[in-house]
Amino acid sequence: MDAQLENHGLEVKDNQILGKRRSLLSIIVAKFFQNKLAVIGLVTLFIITLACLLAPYLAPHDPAYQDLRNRLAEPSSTHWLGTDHLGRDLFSRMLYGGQVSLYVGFASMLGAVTIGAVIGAVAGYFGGLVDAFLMRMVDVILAFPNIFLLITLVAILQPSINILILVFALLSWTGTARVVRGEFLSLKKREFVLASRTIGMSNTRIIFSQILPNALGPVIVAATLAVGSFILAESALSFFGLGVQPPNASWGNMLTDSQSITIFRNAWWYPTFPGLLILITVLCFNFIGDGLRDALDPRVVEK
Amino acid sequence: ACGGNDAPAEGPAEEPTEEGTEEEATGPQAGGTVVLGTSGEPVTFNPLYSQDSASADVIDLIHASLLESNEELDMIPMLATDLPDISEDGLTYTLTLNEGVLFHDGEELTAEDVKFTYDIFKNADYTGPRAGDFTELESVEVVDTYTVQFNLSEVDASFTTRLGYGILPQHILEDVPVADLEEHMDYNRNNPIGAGPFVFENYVDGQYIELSAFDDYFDGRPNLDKVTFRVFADTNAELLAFETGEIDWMILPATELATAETYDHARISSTLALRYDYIGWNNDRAPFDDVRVRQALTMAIDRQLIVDSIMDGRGEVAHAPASPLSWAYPDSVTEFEYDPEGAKALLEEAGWTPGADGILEKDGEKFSFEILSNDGNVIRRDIGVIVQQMLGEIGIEANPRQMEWGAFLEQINPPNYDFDAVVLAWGLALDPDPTAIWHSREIEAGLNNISYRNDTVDELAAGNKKIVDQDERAAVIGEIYEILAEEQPYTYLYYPEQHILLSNRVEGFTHHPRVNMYKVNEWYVTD
Amino acid sequence: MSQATENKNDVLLEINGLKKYFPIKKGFFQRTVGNVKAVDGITFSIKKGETFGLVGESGCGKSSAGRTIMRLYEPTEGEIIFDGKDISKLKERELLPYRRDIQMVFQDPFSSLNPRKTVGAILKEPLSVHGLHKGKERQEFIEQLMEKVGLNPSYANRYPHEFSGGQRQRIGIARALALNPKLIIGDEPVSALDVSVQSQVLNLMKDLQEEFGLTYLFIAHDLGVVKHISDRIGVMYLGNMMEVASKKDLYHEPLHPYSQALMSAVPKSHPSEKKPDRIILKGDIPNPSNPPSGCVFHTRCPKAMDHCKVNIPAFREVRKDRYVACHLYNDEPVVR
Amino acid sequence: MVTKQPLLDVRNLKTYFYKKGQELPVVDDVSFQVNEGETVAIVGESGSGKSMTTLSIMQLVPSPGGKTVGGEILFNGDDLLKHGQDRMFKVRGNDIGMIFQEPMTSLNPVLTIGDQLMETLIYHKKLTKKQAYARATEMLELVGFSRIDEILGDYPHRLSGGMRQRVMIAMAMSCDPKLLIADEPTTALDVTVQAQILDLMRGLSDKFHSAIILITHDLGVVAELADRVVVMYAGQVVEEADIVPLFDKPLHPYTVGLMESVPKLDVEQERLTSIAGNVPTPDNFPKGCRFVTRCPHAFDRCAKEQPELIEVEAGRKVRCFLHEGGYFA
Amino acid sequence: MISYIIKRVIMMIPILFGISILSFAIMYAAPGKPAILNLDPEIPPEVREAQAERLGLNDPIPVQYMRWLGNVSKGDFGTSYARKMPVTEMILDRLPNTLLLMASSLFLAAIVAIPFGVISATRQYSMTDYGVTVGSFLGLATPNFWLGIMLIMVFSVQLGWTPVGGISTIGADFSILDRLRHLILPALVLATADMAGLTRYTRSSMLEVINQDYIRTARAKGFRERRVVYKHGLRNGLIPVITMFGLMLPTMIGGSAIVESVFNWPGIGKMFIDATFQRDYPVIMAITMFGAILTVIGNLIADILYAVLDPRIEY
Ligand SMILES: Nc1ncnc2c1ncn2[C@@H]1O[C@H](COP(=O)(O)OP(=O)(O)OP(=O)(O)O)[C@@H](O)[C@H]1O
Ligand SMILES: Nc1ncnc2c1ncn2[C@@H]1O[C@H](COP(=O)(O)OP(=O)(O)OP(=O)(O)O)[C@@H](O)[C@H]1O
Ligand SMILES: [Mg+2]
Ligand SMILES: [Mg+2]
Repeated sequence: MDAQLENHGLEVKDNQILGKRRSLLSIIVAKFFQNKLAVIGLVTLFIITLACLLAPYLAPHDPAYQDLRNRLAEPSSTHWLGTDHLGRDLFSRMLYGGQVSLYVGFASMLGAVTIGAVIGAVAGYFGGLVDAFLMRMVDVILAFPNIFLLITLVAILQPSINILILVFALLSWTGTARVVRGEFLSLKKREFVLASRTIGMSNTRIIFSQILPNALGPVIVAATLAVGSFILAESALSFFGLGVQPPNASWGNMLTDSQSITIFRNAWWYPTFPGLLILITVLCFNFIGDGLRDALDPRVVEK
Repeated sequence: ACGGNDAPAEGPAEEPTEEGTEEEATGPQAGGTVVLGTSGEPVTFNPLYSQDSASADVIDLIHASLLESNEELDMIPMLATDLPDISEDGLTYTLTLNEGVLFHDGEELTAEDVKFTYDIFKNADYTGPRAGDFTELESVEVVDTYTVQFNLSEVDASFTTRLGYGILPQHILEDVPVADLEEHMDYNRNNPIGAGPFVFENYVDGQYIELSAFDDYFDGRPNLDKVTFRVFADTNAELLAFETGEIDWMILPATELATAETYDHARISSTLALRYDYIGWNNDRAPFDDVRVRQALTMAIDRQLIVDSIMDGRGEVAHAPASPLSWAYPDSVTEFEYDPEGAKALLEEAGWTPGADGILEKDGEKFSFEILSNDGNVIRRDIGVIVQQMLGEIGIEANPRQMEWGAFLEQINPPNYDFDAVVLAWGLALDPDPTAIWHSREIEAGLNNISYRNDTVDELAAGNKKIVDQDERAAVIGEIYEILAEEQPYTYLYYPEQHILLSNRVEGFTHHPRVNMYKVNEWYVTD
Repeated sequence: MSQATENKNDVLLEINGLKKYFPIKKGFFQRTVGNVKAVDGITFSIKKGETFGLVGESGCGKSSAGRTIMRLYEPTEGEIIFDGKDISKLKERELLPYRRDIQMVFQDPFSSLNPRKTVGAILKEPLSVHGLHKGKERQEFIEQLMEKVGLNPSYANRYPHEFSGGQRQRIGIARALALNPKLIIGDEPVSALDVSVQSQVLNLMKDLQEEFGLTYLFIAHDLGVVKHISDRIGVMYLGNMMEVASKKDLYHEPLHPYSQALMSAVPKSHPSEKKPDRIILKGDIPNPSNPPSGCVFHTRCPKAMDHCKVNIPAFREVRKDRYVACHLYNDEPVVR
Repeated sequence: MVTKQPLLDVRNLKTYFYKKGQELPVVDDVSFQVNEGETVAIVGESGSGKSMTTLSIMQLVPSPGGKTVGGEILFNGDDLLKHGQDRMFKVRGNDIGMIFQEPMTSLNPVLTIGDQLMETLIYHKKLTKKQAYARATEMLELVGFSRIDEILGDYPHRLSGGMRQRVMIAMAMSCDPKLLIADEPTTALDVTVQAQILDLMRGLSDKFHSAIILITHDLGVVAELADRVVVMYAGQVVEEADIVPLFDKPLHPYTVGLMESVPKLDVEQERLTSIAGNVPTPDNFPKGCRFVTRCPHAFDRCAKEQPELIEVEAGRKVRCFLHEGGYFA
Repeated sequence: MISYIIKRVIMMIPILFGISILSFAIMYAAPGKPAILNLDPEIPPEVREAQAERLGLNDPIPVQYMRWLGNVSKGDFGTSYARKMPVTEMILDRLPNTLLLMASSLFLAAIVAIPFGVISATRQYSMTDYGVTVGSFLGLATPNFWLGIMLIMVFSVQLGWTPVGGISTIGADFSILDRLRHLILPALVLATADMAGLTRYTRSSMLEVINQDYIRTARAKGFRERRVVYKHGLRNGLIPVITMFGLMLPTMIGGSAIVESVFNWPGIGKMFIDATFQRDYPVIMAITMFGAILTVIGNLIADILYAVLDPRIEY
């Protein structure tokens, strides 16, 4: 043992605290897996997503094929979940519709979160006039009755999946921006940020490599919740005929197509299965988000 | 523009006739209220300006007109004592009014009121939609208190059908400048006075319109005390309201027939509606400029199956741009039966042969196009995908696309005409004049948005309105229909049925194919 | 006005009339309605190789002073002469070379390390910003650095949360050392540590100072700690420097009434020790956005005189190497 | 020295935390006594279990997670652990008052000072509002406030740290508790304010004759206030002594190290003597003596066996093999 | 405080200004003309042209905007193209209905969510907590329109407890009971998602509060758990929850469109949708502005409440 070290009070066995090697990630993962609901959500979601991605292999029928003589057929061995009002196989449509719904959910979330994170980061880090301007912008968008704008925009720009995503993203970044801004406001005062400045690090690098990773926790949580809400939003737009357009199926437009008393009474399977899937998926995302919220809580990590 | 949703609306016309009512043994009883479901907010109760069916329904109860159409679609007298007396040259129409007809405020309706009303149409400041109906009308003359005379500049065989607009009270509206009349809410919305069977009581925006029986109705007090329209935004809610007995009458979408049939307390009345649904091909664009292609497309579409699957079988396959209800409907026209093989052969003849991927090709061009429809209309959307599949089976790639209504109209109408095919419907007027849709001069700015051109049709159409004799005119129009049936500028899909769901407590109902509020004064309730 | 009485070359850092005001902004147009006078014109200098301690109560502007000198805050007024060059007005880009020469160790071992970076990455950052020790050499350098501060180099790929407070503070010190600085500003570097660990870190800092010939500006509120580590000490109160003296002088005979109160407030170190005349100050530190007139300490000063309320005492050298801002010493001749 | 029954007698107190099936002995077999009017200081580094010991006495151990699993807490001879929470509702705030370390966050930000002061009085002493107000005024006066009416109507955020801590003290003392537990009452305060608070506490304990448990890691504070000292390390008491003997001659190597680590004002030291290493965390306590990893005198036995807390002389206990059998180093 | 409110109100002006410009631009960028110019095919082009001229639709958009702004500053939102009525009158007819619905939903959401949130937080990880958690997630995940129809089928059709839709029984005199029977289902549906969100939010806010030092102080003072939680905890826990209300308003206005359709509630949500489809510019603009004002006022009220509840906030 080096004398110098000893003087400084360091001993080899000094590090009981380091006895077990646990990385940040492994702690987060471990914490996440303690939350039963979150794990159930994750597993379920994984199965659903996988099934949707494998739709071309799993779907027993062409999702667009109409067997017009076999409309609203009840679940059977040929049509596991029955058929819709045009005789299309519901199970196959659910798989393909899931691709669309999940895509809309994920892509809109990515868009919204990216825009929100960058704007929130810039506003929070630089503060002052930049912040004031960006936050007024947020106010404007927030004060805009969202669904109205959504309808107008979708109507203008033609309903298509990508336009829908674009519109969702452009209207929904404000929440993330606020969260990220808030995080930045507090994180930028943390001493490690000052430390980065004392070594001459550039603002861009500080924002994106120092602070942003620390602000990601709430962003990830918001993101998981957003995916679910976008899936719901798509179905709400379908209610006004502005959602994903046929012949593409989405869970949302399947659910709205089945909104008829006659179908409710005579073909329960039609509204039930897409509705259930939306419910389950959104539920899963919320469970996961909730689990992540606990797992990513910095206070917990730092203890 | 064109009425994708509904017909070019006509004025209401009502007059008591004795036919078509199913009388109970007990006979009509006085009193009671009927609640009607309606799906739109009425805009105006002024018959000169209404364009929507919600307004028309109420107007038909408040206002009375010179003539009206009966359920056979023939014009019959209402305020007039008889059908018009037409002069030899066909330019003068003379009508005699019933005496003692009162407006709701007690003033008598005279020839002056008739002149006042029809003069508005001719006024340069008139902003309503009906000026076009009266281009041939030169003047209106009051012969005496009860006799009025219409002078035309040209023969117009359809003029009788123009005499169905509600008569406005001159004593109330004479001081209102015609330019302001459209937005004259004091009358149009808040206090419409007519001579019809029911008196306007109250309109609560977004909720209901209340009418009560007019005791001094010239044809006798209506049986009902009250008629209430309840506004619904959602068909499901409307149907459930019917189910719980909150409303007594509603227009039933074909998709809900099965549910309605289970109701013990109600009956369904069905009749063909005066309209047809079609797919319009852009005749200016290849490959739809080839008549063989259009015929083949029609042959490839199993229209009966469409009727069966989306109309629950309640409708008839259409073969011509007219309604079987019309007197001008020909006995027979060329009919294209469902024949995919024949279609393929025809296409091959036109030069379309299957390519490597099975899709038809000609000169390296794939047979691939877009079928446009407006969103929010589930039936047309479904037609789009059904047709996609049917055409797919003979190697044609049709891609359905939905557009928001306003944007849709802009795209398919002048000056854009930017579409391959559209799914739409025409609601028909009482007069079968096909000019507005099929004459090539209507391409520029009119309703011929598919750019159909046929010299014979132009010629025949131009003359048809001059032919006063109905049979003679029917023959000419029939000839036009035959050409249109043969050339298939549209693929005529079907004539839909209209279903009305009616509570068993309501009796005396007559189902008119065009007018929802027909002879309501004869309705009565049995409880 | 320079206080350097000895050869100018010995002076590494010279602070002249440094002020840092934080504007108080209100309303939507972010109008400035006043200023927090966090540092209100302080003057002192630090010689090469010496440790200058800065003490004072919470909120008196110690950190603000340190951070302004570090140029983390834009100085409102005054000079920061480092190694003969005024860096107070340099632009961020021009500052880059000085970012190597002046480094900082922070108070909070929890928040001064980025929780999402491994120790290795944290230590690598200054090197990569300044492009030092490329490639393999960089790895070795980091290992040496860790050893220097008494950390096992094999912990380089661990995260801050896996270390104890004392170890984290060592990482902070290692990061400051990485750029081989001339001056290290320690902003209460041991305040958050347990006594037993605090002594380890203090020893380490002393050793490193010897080894690398470092100069320290050591900010603290624990008088025992400051006394232990400093050569000279400045006492701040409400943004102002009240007294600057050598450690011995200050602890032996504090001149300024505030210094006297501060010294007497230190708890006894043995129960049987007698501390006869403890001066208990009345009231609280006034608000720095609205400091008292005259001598800022007059509201709490047990020896306040009438003219203290009006006249601002000059900060003067009243004895050799002893600077005080107090009217009590107006009679003393100014040492030249 | 003490013949009559102690006010508080903590015997073999064990408070464990349970995390992921792991048992964390954060307070492990802690015993000490507090006599009437006496000030007992508990010292030790962060995490040594000082707060948990006192929270256990108050039965306020964070739950779920923590639990007092053994021992006795005799208050006036009555074992508090034997009674349910109902009993504690009468004891807390009434018989035992408590002050916490963080004056900034320990007062409810949305209630006025008056509300918070009077609430306890109305609740425990069943005073009327008026009486409570009078008593609150009296208490604030006692802790050195002027402009009392103003203060009573004010919210905590308008008060400085020292003022808040004084309010806390007034609150804890308002029901005349027989025992005051002060958990690091001055740690968050400036030296000059700390001096003020220490002064105040000394005055109050003399005046009301209430016993005080003073928790701190600052030996200076201990020297100022305490009559007796309990030194804790890693959840255990390692030494207990009257104040003067302890400062004169600490016995346990940890106490020795602790005292030497503190920079002295009166002696010039080139280097500080420090204890090597860090305080072990409860999930990693060494098997034998918990100080073994850091002890300069550790020998084989220390790593294998846990030493007992033994009374080496009257009123003086130590947990170290070096002092076994009265052996005096 | 008063001056703060005044400042905030003044601050609303540029926001509303921005919104008006934005919506004007979007509206005019939309393809399709006002329905009035499209609807009837038989109107000759000249008449349509005259109509457009009369409505000023042929002017450059900035001119139209300035004209609109000028009129609005005089309190005149114009006349609906489609309904031919003064827009102000149209909106004032229906706004109270929407406000009633929204207020009831907010109230419902609050009285359900706050107690559940608190219970869930005080019994963290208990069965109750899990139950509330799952329940609130279900609320978050259920599409409005579906829930609406389901509730009608059960409560109106099967059980006959409530009317199918509408705001009052036609022809009946106004009675509170009648209004409540009409209100309950739509308010419930509109509240569901917010109720759920609010429960979650209250829970986490309360969890945060319960770990605060002053709660420990309250316990150390010997107070019973109820008093600790409700007197010392709740008020602090509600402070962040209050801001949620402000943020919930805009989504509520949006969500009301669907609920109003399903329940036939005569509010402005449905009216807006119709106006959008008909390109009824004056109505679109007016409702957008009303919505925006409502939102901004909602936020303002939330901020003021915030300050009322939290003495640390001083303006
Ligand atoms: N970024 C800032 N903006 C506004 N005011 C500030 C800022 N930083 C510090 N202040 C104010 O400046 C004054 C001095 O603060 P500073 O942190 O320098 O004091 P300090 O002596 O370091 O105190 P402590 O011992 O508590 O660290 C305080 O009143 C503080 O509120
Ligand atoms: N809620 C908790 N869950 C798990 N462990 C805890 C909890 N609270 C405290 N501990 C652990 O209990 C041990 C003793 O904590 P305690 O708060 O009594 O220490 P202390 O001596 O008061 O320290 P300090 O001086 O930092 O206040 C510590 O190791 C701590 O990590
Ligand atoms: Mg500081
Ligand atoms: Mg503690």
